[in-house]
Amino acid sequence: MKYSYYPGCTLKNKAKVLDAYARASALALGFELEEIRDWQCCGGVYPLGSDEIATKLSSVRALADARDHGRELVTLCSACHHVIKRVNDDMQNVADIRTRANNYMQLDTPYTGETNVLHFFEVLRDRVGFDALAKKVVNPLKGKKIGAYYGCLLLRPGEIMAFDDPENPRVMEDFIRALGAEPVVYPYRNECCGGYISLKEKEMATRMTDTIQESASGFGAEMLITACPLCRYNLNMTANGLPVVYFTELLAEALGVKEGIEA
Amino acid sequence: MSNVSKTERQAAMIREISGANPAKCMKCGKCSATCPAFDEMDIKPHQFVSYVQDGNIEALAASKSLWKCLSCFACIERCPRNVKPAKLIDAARQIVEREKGGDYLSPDEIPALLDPELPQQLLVSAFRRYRR
Amino acid sequence: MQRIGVFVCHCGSNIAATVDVKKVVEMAAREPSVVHAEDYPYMCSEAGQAKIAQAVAEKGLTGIVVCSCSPRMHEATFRKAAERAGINPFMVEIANIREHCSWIHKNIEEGTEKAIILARAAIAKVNLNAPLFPGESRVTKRALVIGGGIAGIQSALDIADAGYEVDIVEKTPSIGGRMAQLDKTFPTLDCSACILTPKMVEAAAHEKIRIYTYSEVEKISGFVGDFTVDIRKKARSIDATKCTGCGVCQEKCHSKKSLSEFNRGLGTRSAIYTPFAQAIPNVPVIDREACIKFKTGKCGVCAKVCAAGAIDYEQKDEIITEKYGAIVVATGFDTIKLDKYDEYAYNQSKDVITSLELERVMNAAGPTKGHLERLSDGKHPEHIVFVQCVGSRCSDERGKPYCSKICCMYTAKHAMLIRDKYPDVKVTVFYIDVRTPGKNFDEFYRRAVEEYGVNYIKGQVGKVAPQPDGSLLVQASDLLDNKQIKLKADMVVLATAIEPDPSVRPLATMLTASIDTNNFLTEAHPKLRPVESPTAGIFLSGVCQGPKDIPETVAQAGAAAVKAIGLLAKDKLTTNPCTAKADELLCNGCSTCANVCPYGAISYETKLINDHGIREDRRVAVVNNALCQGCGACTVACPSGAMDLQGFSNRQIIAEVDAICR
Amino acid sequence: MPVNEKTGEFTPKIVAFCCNWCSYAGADLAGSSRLAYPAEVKIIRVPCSCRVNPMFILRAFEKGADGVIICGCHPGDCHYSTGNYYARRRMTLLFSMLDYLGVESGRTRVEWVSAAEGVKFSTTMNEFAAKIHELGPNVRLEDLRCKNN
Repeated sequence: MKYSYYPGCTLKNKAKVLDAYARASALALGFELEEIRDWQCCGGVYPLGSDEIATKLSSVRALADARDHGRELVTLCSACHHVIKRVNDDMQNVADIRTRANNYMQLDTPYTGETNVLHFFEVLRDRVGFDALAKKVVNPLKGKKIGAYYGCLLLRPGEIMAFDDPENPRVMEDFIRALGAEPVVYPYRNECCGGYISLKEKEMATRMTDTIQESASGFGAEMLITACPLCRYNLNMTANGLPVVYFTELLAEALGVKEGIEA
Repeated sequence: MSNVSKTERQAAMIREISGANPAKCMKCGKCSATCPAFDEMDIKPHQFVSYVQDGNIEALAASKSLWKCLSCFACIERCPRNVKPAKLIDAARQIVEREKGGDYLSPDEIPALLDPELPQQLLVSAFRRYRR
Repeated sequence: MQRIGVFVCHCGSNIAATVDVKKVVEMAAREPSVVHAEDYPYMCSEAGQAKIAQAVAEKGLTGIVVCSCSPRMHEATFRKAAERAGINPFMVEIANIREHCSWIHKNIEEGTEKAIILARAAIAKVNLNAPLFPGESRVTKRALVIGGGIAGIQSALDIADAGYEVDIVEKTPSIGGRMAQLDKTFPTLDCSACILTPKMVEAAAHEKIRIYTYSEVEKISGFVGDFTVDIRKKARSIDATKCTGCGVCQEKCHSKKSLSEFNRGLGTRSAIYTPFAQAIPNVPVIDREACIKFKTGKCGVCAKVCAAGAIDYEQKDEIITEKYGAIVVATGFDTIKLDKYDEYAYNQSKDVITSLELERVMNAAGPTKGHLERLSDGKHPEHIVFVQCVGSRCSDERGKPYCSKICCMYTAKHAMLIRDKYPDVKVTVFYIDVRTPGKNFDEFYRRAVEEYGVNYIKGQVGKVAPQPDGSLLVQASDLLDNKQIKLKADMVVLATAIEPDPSVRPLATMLTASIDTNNFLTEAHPKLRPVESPTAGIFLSGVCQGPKDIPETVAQAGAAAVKAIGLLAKDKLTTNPCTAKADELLCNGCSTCANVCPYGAISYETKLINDHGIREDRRVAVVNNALCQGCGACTVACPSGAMDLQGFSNRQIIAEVDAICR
Repeated sequence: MPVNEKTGEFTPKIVAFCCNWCSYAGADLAGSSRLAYPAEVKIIRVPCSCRVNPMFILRAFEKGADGVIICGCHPGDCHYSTGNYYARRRMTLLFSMLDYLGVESGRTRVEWVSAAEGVKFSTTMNEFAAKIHELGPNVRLEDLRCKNN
């Protein structure tokens, strides 16, 4: 099984491991991530203004490329996923954006939202299946108490992202369970880490990650996992906080394909 | 068009850019109960609506809240009336940024803000949010 | 050739403000067959009706057009007026120039032009009207009440007291409904069971009332005065004639882990159970999904311990078919599911409960025997937070757009009861508005604040975060203080929106009763006929029509009963004469019409037909006027154009189309 | 083409067939709630949407109507149990035939409006009228012999 794959800027730089572990794990699970050609940065944040078109075009280009290959489009970084999924929704449902974007793009076949956008977690849950994943685990992460950090971008707005219950999600907990570890549910797992505010207002962002970290360790978590390099960066700002790792690192470890990948 | 005041034009623009309808608000305050940046804001999320309705755009545009909203969408998710306070404040931010000199982040500031762990994504996002 | 009179109503200024009535009169007078046209401020008044009689007498009118409000308002009025004046009532047509014209258009030219066209259409139709004569149908003097809560019980008692037979059908094993689950009632703090159980007993003992519990309505056919209803009496697995209600079977039952529906899933019950101690009838049922005997074939302990030998594992569902003249719907409500509101952590913490669950917690017969305690660990709470409007007043997909009406009052009740019994417990209520219209209601709420020290905060809760120590952190807004606050609480009680019981949806389909987008049954008129369905013979009692508290429910139940009694008191009903009729000369007996008729009103006869001199036996369709309801499905299906609908004939409708497109 | 004499604008003729039990009552509710829709819409009351003979619609177009809409009870809520299902099937066939004849599909519509949906009635009529304005006058089926002038 082959999926089109959109890595995004950070996965080519600071978060290379997030990408490398994912690819290795995918092969171990019997599917392949094929990077789309000439992808461009998604912009990091979804342009909220209903009159912004140009800032959505890089997503449309990626979506159209996947469509042309007849594949589903897989993402890893929460921010890329959020932007691309929402632009896709616009292309499906907002006639004005669809028309104007296609006018800019001049594609051979206009893009109208045909591509299905999947986050890597959704591939694991809905395509591979957590039961099947559990069977492929060679190094069960027994005894590890892991808190899942979802953040905002994967979950909200719930209607469009349709990723999980935005107030009480479970996909990452199920994932942790499939790897043989013990998920720790804590209430701030879907609260904001501060996002881009951490560039100029470190203190404010730190106050927010402190709350998250404290909540997770209060419930007995020993580490946190995340899908987003920015969440990880922010969560690491908390002094003496729990270690934060990418979920793909745990996945690769459990599947026994971690060796040889540069951390 | 000359008899339409600037504030009226801006209020209309906010409605258009945001796609939100402030008239739907029932003033329940759930947005302000939800907002993780509430304490940092001078104009609170539940007040955005009345500022737009009263055409008090200048005050909204001058507020700190513009730069404190995290776009975490929690208020949008939980709003029982589909008012979307985050979109209102974001539209106000865009009105400011689309005017000359409205940028909140200058490339000159960047070197001092960098650290070795900082993900590229953060710079990209901040540029998108803070500048035209 | 008809002689038509046109009467244009001003309806005060309701019509006259946006329609130039004089102009309408002037233009109508020019239409063919119109021999009289006039306007009058209130056509529906005595004087207005007298104008019709006068014109009939003076001008010899044969048809009448009234340009006025909707025919749904005053068609009957004007038909009666025509009848009194000596014209067949079906020679009257209404041009709706109020609801469909003056009220929705602002421009007087536009309104006038449209009113003239609507008048022309009505005139064109009357030109083709023919006198029609209603038939008669009989009335079965028995009423059916669907739902055995306080609404159904009250309606049944009132109908029975008037001397008519009533059957109550209740889907659960006992009558009593939601009210039986409540602990106390506002604004008097009466014990709910203490005032309900006497009514339950009275209904059960009434010689005119039969109660079918653990039963559901399965099929309804017929029409007003003559409904035929199939009731499925589900197998109780108990012979009710033998059972003494001693309760030993429930004590000895080996399967005790089923969640108690009566306790809202907060406690357990045995597989053989009566839902609560005062249940009526006091006869248990076996939950076959939970029963070990039914699941494995082993066990059978209830049969062994039953001294009366009442246990019957072989019992089957039974279908009872009965005829009724009137049906009262009293299907009640449930609280909405809170799955989409987990910012309140309802699915994450046992200490976040709905108000109805709190009723069970506070009740002496409930899961905690009436002790107020955290359900997670049994700890005595120090602080309880109430959240109002959970799922009510929402315009998103998660909740309901309406106000559930009862929450403000029961929350004040809960707060007061808790502060009264446990003065050490702090109570905080988050509200958007406190809505207390009703006798002694606001006084009641003020007592909660002033005498019981309940802390009301204007604001909403954004998130409830369970804490490692078992407490709950409530993050909320205090709008009057313009602050975001975080409170530590032990329990959070959600004033959950109510919605019509889901059983009402398929029931409405069976009754062909209309239902609104929120699944509340629609009333025939929102103000003037609030307890009747637009479908004749169907009456609405309680929350199935809209959110209500107990006194309102009882009042409406009584009103619905009176309407039903009014119907049952008649020996005959006049039937709608606008029925289908086949032209024997055109009919070729193909059976297409009979296949689409939902009432089985069409049959075929072989008749001697004289077709322009050719006399031959032909198979032709014959409509039974008592069964035909006048929908017109057959008229369109008929390939030869033989079938037509009286009062809405092809020629009449085409005349209207022509008049509008002229 | 029907034209407003004063403004010279196209004022379409729109015929709405409304069933007595749901949609006609919905139109009444729109009226009593003062929910405006264009005066171009004229309502004909029928007992049920299944009373609407395709012939009536053809006749309307022939006589110069620019749009025809049929409103009935929501599926499952028909006062006569199944009438709206008949209407739906008949209209599907008729509309595809009209489409074949070159009558744009936007000129015909079936909509379910309950007695409680005054708002829906009004928005439906506004939308439908806007669509007819967009399509312009109907000339395809108009019987010129029927013209008065």
